Amino acid sequence: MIWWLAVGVAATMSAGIYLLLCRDMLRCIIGISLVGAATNLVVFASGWTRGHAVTTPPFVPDDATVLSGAANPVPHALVLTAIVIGFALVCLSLVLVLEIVQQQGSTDSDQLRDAEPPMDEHGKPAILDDVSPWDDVARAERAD
Amino acid sequence: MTPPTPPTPLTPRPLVLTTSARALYPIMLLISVWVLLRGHNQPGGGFIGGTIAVAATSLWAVAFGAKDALGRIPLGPVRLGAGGALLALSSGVLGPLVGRPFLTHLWVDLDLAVTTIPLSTVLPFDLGVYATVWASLGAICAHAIGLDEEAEA
Amino acid sequence: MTQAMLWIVDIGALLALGIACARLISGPTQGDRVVALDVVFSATVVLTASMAMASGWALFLDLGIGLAAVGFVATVVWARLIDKSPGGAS
Amino acid sequence: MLVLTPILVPLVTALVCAWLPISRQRAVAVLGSLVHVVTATLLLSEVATHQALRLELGGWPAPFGIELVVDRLGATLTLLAAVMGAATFVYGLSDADPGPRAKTRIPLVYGLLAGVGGAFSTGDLFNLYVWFELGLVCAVGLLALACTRRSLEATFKYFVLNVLGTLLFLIGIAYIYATTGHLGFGALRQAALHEDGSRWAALVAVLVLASLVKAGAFPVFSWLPAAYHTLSAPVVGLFAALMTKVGVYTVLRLMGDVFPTAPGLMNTALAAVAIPTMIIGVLGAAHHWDIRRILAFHSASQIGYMLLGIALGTVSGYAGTLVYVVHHAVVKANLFLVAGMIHRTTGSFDLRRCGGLFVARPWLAVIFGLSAMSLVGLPPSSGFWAKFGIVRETIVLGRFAWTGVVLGVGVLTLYSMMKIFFEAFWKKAPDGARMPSGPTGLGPAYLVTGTLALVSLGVGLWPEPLLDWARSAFVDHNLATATEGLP
Amino acid sequence: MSILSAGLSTGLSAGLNTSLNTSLNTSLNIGGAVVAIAGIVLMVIAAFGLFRLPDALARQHAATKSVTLALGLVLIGLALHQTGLDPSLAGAWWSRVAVTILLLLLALPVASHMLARAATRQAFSSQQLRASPRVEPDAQRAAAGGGDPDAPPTDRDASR
Amino acid sequence: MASSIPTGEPTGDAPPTSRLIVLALLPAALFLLAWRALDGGFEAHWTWIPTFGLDFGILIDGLALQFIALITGVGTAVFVYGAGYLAGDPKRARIFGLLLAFMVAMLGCVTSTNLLGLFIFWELTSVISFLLVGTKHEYEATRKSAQQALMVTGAGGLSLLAGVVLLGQVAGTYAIPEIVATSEAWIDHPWVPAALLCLFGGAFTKSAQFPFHFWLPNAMAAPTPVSAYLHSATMVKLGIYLLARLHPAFGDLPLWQGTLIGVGGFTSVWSMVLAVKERDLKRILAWSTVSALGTLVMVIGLPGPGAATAAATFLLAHALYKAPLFFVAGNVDIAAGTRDIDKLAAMGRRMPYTALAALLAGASMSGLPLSYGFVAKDIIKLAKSQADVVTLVAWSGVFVGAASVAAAGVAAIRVFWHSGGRPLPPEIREVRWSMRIPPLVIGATGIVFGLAPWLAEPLLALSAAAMHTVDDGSAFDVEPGTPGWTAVAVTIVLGIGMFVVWDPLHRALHRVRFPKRLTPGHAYESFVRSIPHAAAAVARLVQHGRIRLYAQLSLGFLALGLLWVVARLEVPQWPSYQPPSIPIIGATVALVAASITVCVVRDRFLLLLAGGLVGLACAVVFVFGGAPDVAFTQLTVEVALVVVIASVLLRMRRIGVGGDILATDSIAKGSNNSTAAGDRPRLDPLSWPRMLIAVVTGVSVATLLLVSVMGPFDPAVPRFFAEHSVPDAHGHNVVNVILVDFRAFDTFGEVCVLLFAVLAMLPLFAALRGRRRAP
Amino acid sequence: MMKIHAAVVLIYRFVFALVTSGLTTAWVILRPASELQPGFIRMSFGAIDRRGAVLLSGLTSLTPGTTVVDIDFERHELLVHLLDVREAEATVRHILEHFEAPLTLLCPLRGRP
Ligand code: NA
Ligand code: NA
Repeated sequence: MIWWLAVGVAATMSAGIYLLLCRDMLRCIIGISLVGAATNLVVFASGWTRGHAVTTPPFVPDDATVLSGAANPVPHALVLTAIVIGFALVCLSLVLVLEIVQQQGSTDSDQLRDAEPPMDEHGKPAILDDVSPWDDVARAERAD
Repeated sequence: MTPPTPPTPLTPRPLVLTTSARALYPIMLLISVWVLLRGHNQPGGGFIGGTIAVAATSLWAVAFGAKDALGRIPLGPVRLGAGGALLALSSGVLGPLVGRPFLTHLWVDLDLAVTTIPLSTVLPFDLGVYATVWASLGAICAHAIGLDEEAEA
Repeated sequence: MTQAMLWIVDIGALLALGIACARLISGPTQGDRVVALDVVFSATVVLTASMAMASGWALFLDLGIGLAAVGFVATVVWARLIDKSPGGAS
Repeated sequence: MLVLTPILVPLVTALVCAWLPISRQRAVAVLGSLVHVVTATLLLSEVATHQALRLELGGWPAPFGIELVVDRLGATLTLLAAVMGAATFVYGLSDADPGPRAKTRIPLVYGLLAGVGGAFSTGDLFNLYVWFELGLVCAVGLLALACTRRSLEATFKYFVLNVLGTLLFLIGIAYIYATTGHLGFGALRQAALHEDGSRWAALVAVLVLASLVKAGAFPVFSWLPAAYHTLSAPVVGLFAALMTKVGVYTVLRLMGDVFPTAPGLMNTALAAVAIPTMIIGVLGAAHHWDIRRILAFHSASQIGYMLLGIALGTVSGYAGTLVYVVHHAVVKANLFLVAGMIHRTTGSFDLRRCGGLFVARPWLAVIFGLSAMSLVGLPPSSGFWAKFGIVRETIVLGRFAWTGVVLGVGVLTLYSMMKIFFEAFWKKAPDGARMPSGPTGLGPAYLVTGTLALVSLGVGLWPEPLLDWARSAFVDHNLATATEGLP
Repeated sequence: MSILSAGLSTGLSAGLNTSLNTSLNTSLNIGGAVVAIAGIVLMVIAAFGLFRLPDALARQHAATKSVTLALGLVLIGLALHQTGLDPSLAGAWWSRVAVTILLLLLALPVASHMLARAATRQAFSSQQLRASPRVEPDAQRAAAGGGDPDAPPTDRDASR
Repeated sequence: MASSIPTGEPTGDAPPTSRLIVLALLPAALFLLAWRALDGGFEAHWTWIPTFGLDFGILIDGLALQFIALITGVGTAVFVYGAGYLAGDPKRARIFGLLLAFMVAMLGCVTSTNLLGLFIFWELTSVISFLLVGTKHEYEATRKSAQQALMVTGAGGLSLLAGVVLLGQVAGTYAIPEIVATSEAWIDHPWVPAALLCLFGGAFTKSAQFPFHFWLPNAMAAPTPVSAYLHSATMVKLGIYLLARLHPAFGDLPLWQGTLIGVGGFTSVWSMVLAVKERDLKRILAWSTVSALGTLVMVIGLPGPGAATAAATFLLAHALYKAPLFFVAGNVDIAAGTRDIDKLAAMGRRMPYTALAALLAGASMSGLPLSYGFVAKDIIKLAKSQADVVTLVAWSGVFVGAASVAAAGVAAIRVFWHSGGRPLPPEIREVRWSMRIPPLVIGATGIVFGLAPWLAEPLLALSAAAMHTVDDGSAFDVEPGTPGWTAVAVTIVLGIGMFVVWDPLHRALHRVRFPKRLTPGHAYESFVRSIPHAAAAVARLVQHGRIRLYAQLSLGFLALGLLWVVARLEVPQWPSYQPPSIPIIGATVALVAASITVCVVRDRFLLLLAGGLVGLACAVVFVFGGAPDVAFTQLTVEVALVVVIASVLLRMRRIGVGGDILATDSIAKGSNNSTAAGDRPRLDPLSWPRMLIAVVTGVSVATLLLVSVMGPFDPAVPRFFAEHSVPDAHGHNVVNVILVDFRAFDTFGEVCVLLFAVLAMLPLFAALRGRRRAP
Repeated sequence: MMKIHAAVVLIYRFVFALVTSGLTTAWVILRPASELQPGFIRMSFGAIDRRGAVLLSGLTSLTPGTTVVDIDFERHELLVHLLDVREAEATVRHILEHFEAPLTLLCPLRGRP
């Protein structure tokens, strides 16, 4: 079973990394979520000692007090939280990209050159317009 | 009886959706609480219960708008989330109060005449998890649904 | 017999899942996709039921319940979003 | 309960602030910072008498539950985080670029502090990952707070590369767990004793690789110069003080403490990362004219020093790194804070648009000068002793090439700091520079930056307490894999 | 909810435990398997319909009605089979299957309606929809209830 | 260079001597106090940094005493002079403060018993020098000079640090007396040559020895009191001090002798050549200072008992004549507004006191008999003869001597008594008393010592003893009084000749086309100029602003790292094959299919759906891996993700970013020429490097998974959970018990992560909402 | 009592409709596609309140070959999609016969004539 899972992990991981290297920011995010999925699978499989997958769910039967012969519950707990966090992160990045797209009009990450603008013709870094939007707000607040 | 307007292609707010959302919202919240409560012994718990509640919030958001859905989250999403985390935290603080380490869960059997109810600090902890998951992910989903609300704005 | 039946059920569910995924991917309209999504959720419920029988743990059926509930929400929400969106097919 | 304070104090502050309206957050934050500093100090004094404070959470014994362990290393960095958190908070009371007034700002700052504190005080690998995530999310929130195109761009770059690092870290945790069945540092330390061979090294290397992303080591550092300069002054001060340090701390914790039997090839590999980091960072800084961008690249460069200290693999090397971390947190944060004051005074972060501050703001010049000297490593400053510890150890171990790089990078650092000093302070203000004539409301900023500069100077004059403390943080681990150097 | 399901499960399992014999078990096994397989076949057919049917609106019929029925059949079949296999689990199974099917029944019309709306919105213009004929099996009711189907259209969507 | 800068200094009857003159009492008091150490010396120790084996110690022996005398003596003069020179200068307080700090640093440097303590003060003097050189920091040239001074001495300082640590490592101590005392034991250590070279680096930069000589004349941008104090009398002699201090330990090493004699000798000659090339009086004096420093270095390197004495004597002599000459140059500058010797002539009539001081000091500099310079040069000659050095070195002294005579002539004769043919501007007049007295007093002292050399003998004897290799009292055995009169005569005659032909010589030297690129100064310039170029190249390489290339670099590195890690695996054990259940096969197929799909697909919705498919497949894995809780979470989260993704994509389409992912569907304002879909550039064509990185990473991660599950897994933790879940934690769902009890802290942390993620997103949502409201 | 009876009838018809519509749709899928002629019709309903209208639409959707696309409550009209419009008349009659009466009983429209 772990061999099949390994194939899945390799495929998902590769695709995720490939997407991460793309110019399209949406692809980047899907790449992150794929890498996250592959990570979850790796964590999940880390409980399969010597590659042997126990598929009995780790629930103690009502009449028993000790769990036996069940899957290792630890990776389950780890993955469970990782999934929720991964979701929050993907949402965060989606909204982030949406706002970027709203401002720059495309999902092309090569156009993200506002914080790191190209050099000028003399090979010197461009002067960033360093009046921050809240600068004037702060000034106005001081004024009154 | 003459209708006031000519026939429309599609009404903007589907009656089926709003009616079923009104019916399903409490049911789904009940289910989520049930899943939360049984979580210690059956599949479920705060995380899963919370995500089911998130589904309810999403349903409400899509039927009545994001603002309305966020308004239906008790205390508002940020306060419920913070409150949930603080609740989980405070459940852990009871341990040190009786000389046990932080996050030690205490179990007390409440002896009623008819039956004994086991009370524990696990419940507030899981309840806190549930609240925060609901508030956080619910806020995310509702806000996301709200992204597309200009037709109604 | 149980094994054979579960085998058939699994194969069938996976087949349905595959077909639905194909429709999910091929579209062509958002409507098609959300329709396919509904099928995907149902097929997954079948898979959980099969796992419940194979493992002897009825609790996998709870998964099916939850899945039916949230799958419904996903379908409705997505459909509603499409319903509200201005343009035609993607 | 004291062991919990590095996490719970800032976290509760953050949660309560999230609950409150913005007008009442500040009061809670003051209280939170105060308690944070006090408890961190108490923690440090506790740790000074006992070896390490432990708490088995939930009462579950060590290898089974999560254990919080604050040893001298953790306590030092905890105090550092508390102090820098308080310092940047006080600085934020001035009107040197306080950043957008958003309801979420203070909660996110304290969330970040909680994440950092958690990383410093946990004794469990997966729990460490959790605090990584908390720090990451809060950092992203702070980066995106302004919602300008520039800040969002920085956020995206930061996010992509750091999430990658975090996920790789989780993969590394899974490997370690699959191999040993443990997540607690104590149990892993035991397991490491029985593990040697390439497989073990390989699995540990994955964790170290992931930590390098957090630390901002070349070539996985791109997020750092892309993001730092978009932040408001107090926040970037906090970032400079803590963000990369968490990565360095993790590398130190892993290679120096939990998995000390990792073979020496790892150390060489780490040096192979550290040395290019130093060089690339300092050269990248020399290119820039925006003060914050210069400083951001220097951060990368300085991370190289810290990693080199770890790569030395001796108690003195580790101690050198710890001293360096403390020094750099104080000094680099201070320089960023001074940059904010320069911006407030001249209206620009770009050196080509600043000038005349030596005459107009002599005390600012003194503060900057002391901090810059410290960053360069000129005595008597904390930077000198930090650098000296590492230089000395490279020589003790006969790694003369490393010594050469360390010293050569020092010259280039000097070049950059002089550049700032010339352009912002010595040069006449260029035409069109908007120097405010009236009061600028920088009182708290002067208080903070002046104090931090004096701290650096004080450590420079009497470094023994810090040096001795840093040494003791590692000596008692009995981890030295190389012989102690003389004298 | 939990009380209901608990009561249902105890009642069912008690009843089944006492009354079932081996031959009944076998027939339940076989019957359940047949029902389940019939269900799964129906599901595959329905999935197949996603390609056979011409447009999203038509596909929606397959996706909702046939699939829901198929799912119900599979669940009931499996529950029957399980009852035959291990009557002690029957209570747990039937209660859960009942809840699932109840949920499906509630969800089906709503989902179907929403899917149809989405598909309609994507595939048909307002004009096309307005032009759809009114079908009146009873002429009197038509006079009482309807306006003029050919009245000039005003887009109420746009006015909001 | 520096002379072209308007000085802005007070002229004529400007404000009176600054009240800061009282600060001169401090060095004066110290000067007097220091003599008490003449009998017996002074030693003190404080524990400082035991971690590095460092004590903070003060030792005042002969050598230290000589330097203290120098520092405080010249210091007194400088403070008096500076009070006059800087009268009315708004920066005077700062300069005086820095001078005081500098004096302290110097005193610390020469009294520290500890090499590291010495180093700290050494660096402090560099920093203070930087600040003083940059006094007129408004001018770019000044800033460049300051930069040069600090870069060179700072780099030298780092070299010194390396040398100190190496030496400390070899000797086992940083304490100078111990190093000297134990040198026999470790002198053959292989690290010693390296340590020496590093120490030389420090000493030669500080004392402006070739090839680091170029910074000193440029440092003349500083005000005259500073130049006189730092760049002639004291700071530049720190290198000499260090060499003298360590001479007892290393004096017998050929490396030591050879380097010092070679570098010092060459510097002394070459800098006099460069002096002739100058027209600025202060720079001429600066070059002659460099020459004198070279002589000192050479003398220290000389073997034989006379060297120490010679060094001590010349050290004193140089201070006695060079400081007054700098004062003189300052006075001339103040009076005439220029230091250009072409514009200066016949100043003697208007500035008689200054001219007198110039004459007194010039005599000493020329080594005229009856001056102390004569005594010093004589002893040097003796030392050379004792040392049996090569003739070339010996005769270099003649040239240097002659050039010194000529330079002294320029400074003391030409400027004051040579009539340039032009009338003297009427505003030129003698400077105020506070600027006259210091050069006169020091110049006169030089003559007094020349007449009565024994007056200086007690101090010099002690000093020489301290820097002598063998502590046998033989250091001061050189009896002056057997001067080689021939050599003296030759030197003076030659010097007068050079003085006479100074201008033709100057022109001739300028005609010589020396390949400028080979000069060290130019090398420094190119180095400094190359920094921005190299930096720009680096920035282009690592800060191109493109996140995908950042990711490519990072992931390429990670892939390489993983590959390295995998490649280093010994032949591992692999897990045995276990036939999977059908759903697992299905899930794997789905994972692979989805993975391929996401890489090739053009449509955004499809991309996201295929991504969602991965989540679904994961859920199937979790279901059939026996984790209903995990599967449940995965599925519900997947549903929420569908909601969010659909919302975001619909919003994107509203913005105008269409479905096709490979096209740049920019709606950027201004570029309204809508290109046809076919013309759109493809954003992400399939690329092999990316695929390679991706596949290597993916396969490595999977391989390491297969390897890592081979254990040796300690089942203690899951066993503990299995046994304690029900009895102690009262829960049958072990996963939930882990989440809420065994590892509840993780859960708590993760919950907080969720909350803070929302807090992070709220401003973004608000911005998106605000944009929608905006027209 | 009338209401309970009505509800029971409704539930029975509901389940029956589900089974038949599922099977019918399956049959529609399996038979040649060319025979279909899908289309929209509008259909008015009687004095039923909003909840009733929703129930009616649900039941209508469960009828084989029909799906309600929209409820226009103000006009008391359903917009219905039919897999085959040629059977429109029969379908509408079937719906009204089976579902309208019990719903009028269960969810009568109040405040209206
Ligand atoms: Na930093
Ligand atoms: Na967890």
